[in-house]
Amino acid sequence: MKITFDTQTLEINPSGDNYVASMDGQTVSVQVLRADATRGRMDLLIDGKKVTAYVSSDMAKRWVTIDGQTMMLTKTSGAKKGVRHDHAGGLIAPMPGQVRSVSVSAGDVVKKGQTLMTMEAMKMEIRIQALKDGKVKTVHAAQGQTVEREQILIEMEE
Amino acid sequence: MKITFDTQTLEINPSGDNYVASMDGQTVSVQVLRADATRGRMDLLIDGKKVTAYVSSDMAKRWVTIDGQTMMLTKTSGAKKGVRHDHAGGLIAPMPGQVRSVSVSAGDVVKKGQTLMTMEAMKMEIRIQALKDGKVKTVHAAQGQTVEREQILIEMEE
Amino acid sequence: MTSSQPFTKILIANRGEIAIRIIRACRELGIKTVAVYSTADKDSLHVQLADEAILLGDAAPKESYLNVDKLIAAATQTQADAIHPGYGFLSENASFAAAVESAGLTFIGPSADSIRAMGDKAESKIAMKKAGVPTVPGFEGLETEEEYRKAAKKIGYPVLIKASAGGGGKGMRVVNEEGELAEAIEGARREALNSFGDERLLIEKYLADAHHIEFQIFGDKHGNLVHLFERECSVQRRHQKIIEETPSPLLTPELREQMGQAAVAAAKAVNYFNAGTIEFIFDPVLSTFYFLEMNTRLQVEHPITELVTGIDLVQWQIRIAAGEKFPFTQSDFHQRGHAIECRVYAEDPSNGFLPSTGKLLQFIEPRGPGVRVDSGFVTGSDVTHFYDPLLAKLIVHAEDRSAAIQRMQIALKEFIVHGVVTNIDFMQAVLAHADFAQGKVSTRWVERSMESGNLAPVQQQSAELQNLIAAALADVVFTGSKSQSAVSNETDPFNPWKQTNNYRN
Amino acid sequence: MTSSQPFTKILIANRGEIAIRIIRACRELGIKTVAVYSTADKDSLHVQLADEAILLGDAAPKESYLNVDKLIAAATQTQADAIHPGYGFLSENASFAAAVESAGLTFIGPSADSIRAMGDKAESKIAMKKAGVPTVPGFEGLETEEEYRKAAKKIGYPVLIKASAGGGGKGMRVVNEEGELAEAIEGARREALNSFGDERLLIEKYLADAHHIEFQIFGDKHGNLVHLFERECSVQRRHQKIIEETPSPLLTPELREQMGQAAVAAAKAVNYFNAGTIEFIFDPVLSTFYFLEMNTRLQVEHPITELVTGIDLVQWQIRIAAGEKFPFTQSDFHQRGHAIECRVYAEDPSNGFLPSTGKLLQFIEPRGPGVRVDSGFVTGSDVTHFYDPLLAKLIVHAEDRSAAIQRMQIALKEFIVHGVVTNIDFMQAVLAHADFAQGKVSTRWVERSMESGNLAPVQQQSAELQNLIAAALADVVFTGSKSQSAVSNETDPFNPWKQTNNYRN
Repeated sequence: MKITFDTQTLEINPSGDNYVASMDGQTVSVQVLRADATRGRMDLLIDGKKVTAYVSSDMAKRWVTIDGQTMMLTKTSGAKKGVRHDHAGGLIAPMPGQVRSVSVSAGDVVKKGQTLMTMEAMKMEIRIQALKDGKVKTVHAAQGQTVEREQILIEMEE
Repeated sequence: MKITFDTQTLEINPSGDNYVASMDGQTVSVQVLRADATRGRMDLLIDGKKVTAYVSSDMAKRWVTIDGQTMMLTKTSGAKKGVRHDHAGGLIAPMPGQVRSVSVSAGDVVKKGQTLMTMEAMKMEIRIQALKDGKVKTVHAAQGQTVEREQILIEMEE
Repeated sequence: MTSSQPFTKILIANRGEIAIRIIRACRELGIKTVAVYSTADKDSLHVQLADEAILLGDAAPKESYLNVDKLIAAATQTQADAIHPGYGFLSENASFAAAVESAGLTFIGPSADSIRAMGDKAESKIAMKKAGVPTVPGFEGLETEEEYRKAAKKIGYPVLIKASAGGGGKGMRVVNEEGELAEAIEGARREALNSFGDERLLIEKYLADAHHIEFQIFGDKHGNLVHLFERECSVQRRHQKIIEETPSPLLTPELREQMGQAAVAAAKAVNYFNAGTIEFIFDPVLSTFYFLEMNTRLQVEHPITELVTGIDLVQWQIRIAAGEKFPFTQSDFHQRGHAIECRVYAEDPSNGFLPSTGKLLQFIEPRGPGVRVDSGFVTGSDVTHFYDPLLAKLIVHAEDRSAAIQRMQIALKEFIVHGVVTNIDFMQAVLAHADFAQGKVSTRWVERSMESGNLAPVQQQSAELQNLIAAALADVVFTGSKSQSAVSNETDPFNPWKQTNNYRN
Repeated sequence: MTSSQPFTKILIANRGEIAIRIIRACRELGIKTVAVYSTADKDSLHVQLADEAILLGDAAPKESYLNVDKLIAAATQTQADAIHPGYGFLSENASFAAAVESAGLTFIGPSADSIRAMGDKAESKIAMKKAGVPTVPGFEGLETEEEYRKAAKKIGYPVLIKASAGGGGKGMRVVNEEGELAEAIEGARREALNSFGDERLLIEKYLADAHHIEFQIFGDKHGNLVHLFERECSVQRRHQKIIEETPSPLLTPELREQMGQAAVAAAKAVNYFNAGTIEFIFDPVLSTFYFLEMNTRLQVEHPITELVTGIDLVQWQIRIAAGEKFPFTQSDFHQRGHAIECRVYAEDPSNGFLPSTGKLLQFIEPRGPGVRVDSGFVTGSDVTHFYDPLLAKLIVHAEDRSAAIQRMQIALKEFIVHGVVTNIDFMQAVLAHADFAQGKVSTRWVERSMESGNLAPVQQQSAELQNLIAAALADVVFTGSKSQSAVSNETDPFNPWKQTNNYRN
C-alpha cells in the first residue's frame, strides 16, 4: 500500500509476519509487537527499535503520538471542494466558535482594518477585520451561528 | 422481562422512556440517565435516587458494582451439567491453579485427612485431603495440569 | 481533624475540573453534592459524579453558570445549605456572594465586603498603601491630561495606564514616551467605559521584565490568617497562566518572609477569610515586589500549594465556611519539595493559541508516583467553544526543582490527547528551555520567544517516518475495531494525506 | 539533585507493579530499561512500558523470574549495566547478588554479605544481640529436648519454635504448655528440613497480641545510614500484609526515636547500604519492641514512606547503587501527614482468601488528590495463577489519620474490578471497624475477627434490588456494544441467575 504525504510517498508492504516500509529511498523493517485497539496503542519494532504509537482517527484526520509528539494528518481528499484554506478571496474563521456580531451586509464598502464581524470561543473574543479596502460580496455567517475553523465567513468582491 | 434470581423474580418493564421494576411486591421506577458502554457505566435514577452502576459480563457471569459493593451473578443455566458445587461425591479444587503433585491412583484406599493431591496458585500451596476414610474411584487431574475453581479433582467410591 | 460534618449538602456553581475537585472534597467530608449544568454539559463528568444535578439552561454562560437567580433557585430546590463558586464565573462577584447569604445559604468564600474591597483596582491600591503593603509607584484618581503628564514624569517612562474597574487586559495601555500619552488615555478610557461601564483609570510604573509571584493566604472567621507561601506564575500567554510552580526559583528565605508578611497584611486590611491569593509583581533585578491585585477565591493553581504544604485547601475552604477554626499557625507550615502545574489547554500554539474544539478521540492521562491530574474530561467527551479551554491540570511533586521538571517532562510525554489540538508540545518546549531551567522566565517571555523563534521544538529527527508508518499500520491493525470504525467506512483510506501545521513544524 | 546519570541501562528482574514502578524511576533519571518476562506475561504492562523486553522462558518462576543464568545472560545481551531485583523472586538471594556482581554488573541493593548475614534467623538474632538491638527473649543453637524444655521454662509459655533458615510461616509452631513441646519440635524440624534443607530451630517467647511495626532504613556506600520512620503492618492474613500505614497510631515520639535508633544499629551491624527494612514485634501493653528480621530489599509498602517523607526511594536506590552519596542526615527527615496502603489482591475473602484468576473485564482505578495507584494491570489483562495475587496497591496520603481513612474509603469505592474476585469489600469492612479506627489491630486480628463474625459487611440494605436492576438493564442498554458483545450471543440472557457467595453475604 502507498500513502501520499504532502510531496512524499510512503510505501508499506507485508514481509512474512512483518512489514517493510520505504520512503525517499530509506527502507526499514517494521514489526507489530502488539496492538490494543481500545487504547489505540501499538508497540512497533521499527528498524530494531521499539516505538510506541497512539493512533486515533475520525473521518478526515489521523492523530498520531509517538514519544510525546503529536502529529495530525489531514486527509486532503476528505476536505470539502471549493473551500480554500487561505485568505485569498475572503475571510475565514481563525478558530471554531460562535459569531457574536456582524457589522456589514453584502454590498457594503469597507476599509482595510475595519471590523466586519466578531467571534467568540472559550471566553476569547476575536475581531474579523478587512484585509484591504473593498466591497463585501457575501456574508456567510449570522449572529449566534456556530462556525468551524477555516469556514468562510465573508467573501469580498474581486 | 423477568429475571429469576435464586428464589426471587425481578420483573422490569418499559414505561414510556423509563422502566418499572418490581420484586417481592416492591415496585420502583427506573430511569436511565446515561450509559457509557466502554466503561460499562450507567447512571440510573431508581425511585428518584441517583445510582451509578458498573456492569460487566462474560458468558456465564455478571459483575455489578454499586457504591463500591461488587456483586457477582452466576448464570446457573450456563454452568456445566453434572458439576455439583459441593464436596458430596468427591474432592473439588478450592481455587484455580496448577496440580503440583498427585499421591493416589484409582483403587487406592485412603484415610480421612490423608493428602491426596497438592495444588499451587499465586505462590500458595494447598493440600487436597480425604474428607473421610474410603476408596479412590477416579483421579481427574494429573501433575502439572491447570484446573479451574470447583473442578472435580478426585472422585471417591460411594 | 474533627469528623463533624460542616454541611449536609453543597451546590457547586461551576463546571469542569474544579467542580470535580470540589465534589471529591465534599465526598471525603461526607457531604452530598449538587451539580449544575447547561445543555452543552448534560453528560459531562461533573454531572455524572455529583449526587444530584440540576439543569440551569442554555449553553451561553449568562443563561446558566452566570445566572444568579437560577443558581439560588437550584440550591433552594435541592435543599443545599451552601454554595461553592469554584473559580471564574461568579466566584468574584460580590453581589452573588451577598445574594447567596440573603437566601439563607452559606457562600464558600470570603464576605461580599472583602470581594468588593478588592474588586476595584484603584480603591484596593489605596487600601493597600494604607496597610503598608508595597504597591507599584503610581497615582489614582487623576482626571486631566495635564495631571497624567505630571504623574508620568514623576514615575518615569514607561508607564502603564489601566482601567480601575478592569481585568483581563482590557482598558490597559503601555506608554513609552510622553508623545503617546494623550492617545493612550483616550483609548483606555473608551475601552474601560465599553467593557466595565466605568471610565476611571490609574497610572503606574510599567515593569517590563517582571515576574508574577503570588502568595496563597488562608484565614478563618475567627481572625486567624496565614500565608501558604508563593507560586511563581510567570509563564503566560495573553495574560493567561500556562505553567506555575512553587517554590519560586527567585525567592530567598528573606524575601519570602517579607512577601508573606505583606500578603497577610493585605488580606487582613480587608478582614479576609477563606482562601485568597495576593498577586505581586516582582522585579528580579532590584528584588523588589509590589502588590498587583487580590484574587478573592480559590485559584486554578491551588494544587501546587497543596502538594508542598500538605494541606487540602478545598476541604478547609468548606470547613472554614461552616465556621470552624483553622487550627494551624504560620510556624506549622513548611514547603516540602517542589511542585509544578502545567495547564493542558485545547488551543493551538501554531495558530496564535486560538481555541480548538472537537470530540476527544483519546484522552489518556499520565500516572505514577508524584503525578496528579485534575481534569474534567474522558475519551469521548466533547470540547465545545462555550467555555474555557482548560482540559486538565497536570501537576507533579518531587524532591526538588530539577526532579520536578524531569517528572513533568515524562508525564507530558505520557499525556495522550487526540481530537483537539493542545499546547502539550508547546509546554514541552518551554520546560526544555535553558531560560526555564534557570528560572529566568518573565511574564513577557513566551510572547518574545515566539516572536524571535527562540522556542525550539522538542522533536526527534526520525519522528516523521515513524509517525507515518504508525498511521498507516493502525488502519490495518485496528480495522474493524470499534474505536477505529470510521476508518472502515472510507473507500480510500490512504491517499493522500497532508500534515497539518502544528507547533512543532 | 545532581542530574548526572547513574547508569545507562538497567535490567529489571521482576514483573507486575514493582517492575513498572522501577521503569518510571529509571525514565525520570534518563536511564533505559530492559524488562524480562515469561510466556505468561508476554503482553503485560511492564513489557509494554520498558524500552526493551527479553523473554526468559516458561511461566513457572524457576524457568523465568527465578532463573539466575537467564537473567544475567539477558543483562549481558542487552548491555545493561545494573540489575534491579524488585521484591520477592531473587531480591533476597545472596547468590544472585553475588552472581550479578561477578558478571561485572551492579546489583541494586545491599551487598551479598549483608543479605547473607540477615538471611538466617538464628545468626541474625545473635548478631543483633551483639549490636545491642532488643530481640525476643529466647535461645538459639539448642539440640536436645531437655535443653528446649529448660529454655521454655525460663522464657515462660506460650513459646514459639521456628526454623532458623525459615520464612513464610513454615517450620513454625506455637507451644502453649510443656506437654506439646516434644511434638512441636519434631514437627518443626521435619518441616524445616523439607522446606529449607536445614533442621536448625530457635525458641523464643510467643507474643500473641503483638503488632508488626517495621522501620525503613536507607544507607549509602560511604557509611551514611538513616531511618525513614515506621510502618504499621498489623493487618495481615496468613502472615501476609493487607493494609499498612504510617505513622503508626501506637508510637509515641520517644518510642519512635528508640526504635529508629535500634533499626539504624541493626543495619549498621551488617554494614548495610541501599534500602532495607527492620521488622519489629511490638507489644502494645508493655510498649516493648523486639527485632524480628530484616528485609534486605525494597518493600511492597515503600510508597507510604515516600509520601510521608517526601523522598523517592526507588530513585535513591539506583543512585546509591551507582555510588552516589546520600545527601541527607537523620534530622532532614520529618513525617508529614498520614499515608495508608491497601493491597488489592485477586483473592476471595469468602473462600479463605484463596486466589481468584481470570480476565479483567473492567479495571478502573480511583483518582483524585492524595490518591496514588501502583498497579500492573489494565482492563483486558489476564490474572494467571502463576504469580502472586497482587493486582494493585492503592495508596492515599492526607493531613491526618482520620482524613486518610476517609480518603481510602472513598478511593476503594471508586476502584472497579470485574472479572476476578478481590478483597476490596473486605478491606472496606476493616477500615470501617472501630478496632481499626482505634489502632487496635494486632497481627492475629483478621483471623480472630473472621472466626467470630466480628467483621461486619459494609452494605446498603437496598443494594440487592439495585444490583439486579442494573444487571438487567445493562443487557438492554449496552446491547451491541463491543465491551458487552458476549451478551448478545446468548439466547437466554436473563434466566435464571444465582448470586455467587461473596464476602458480603
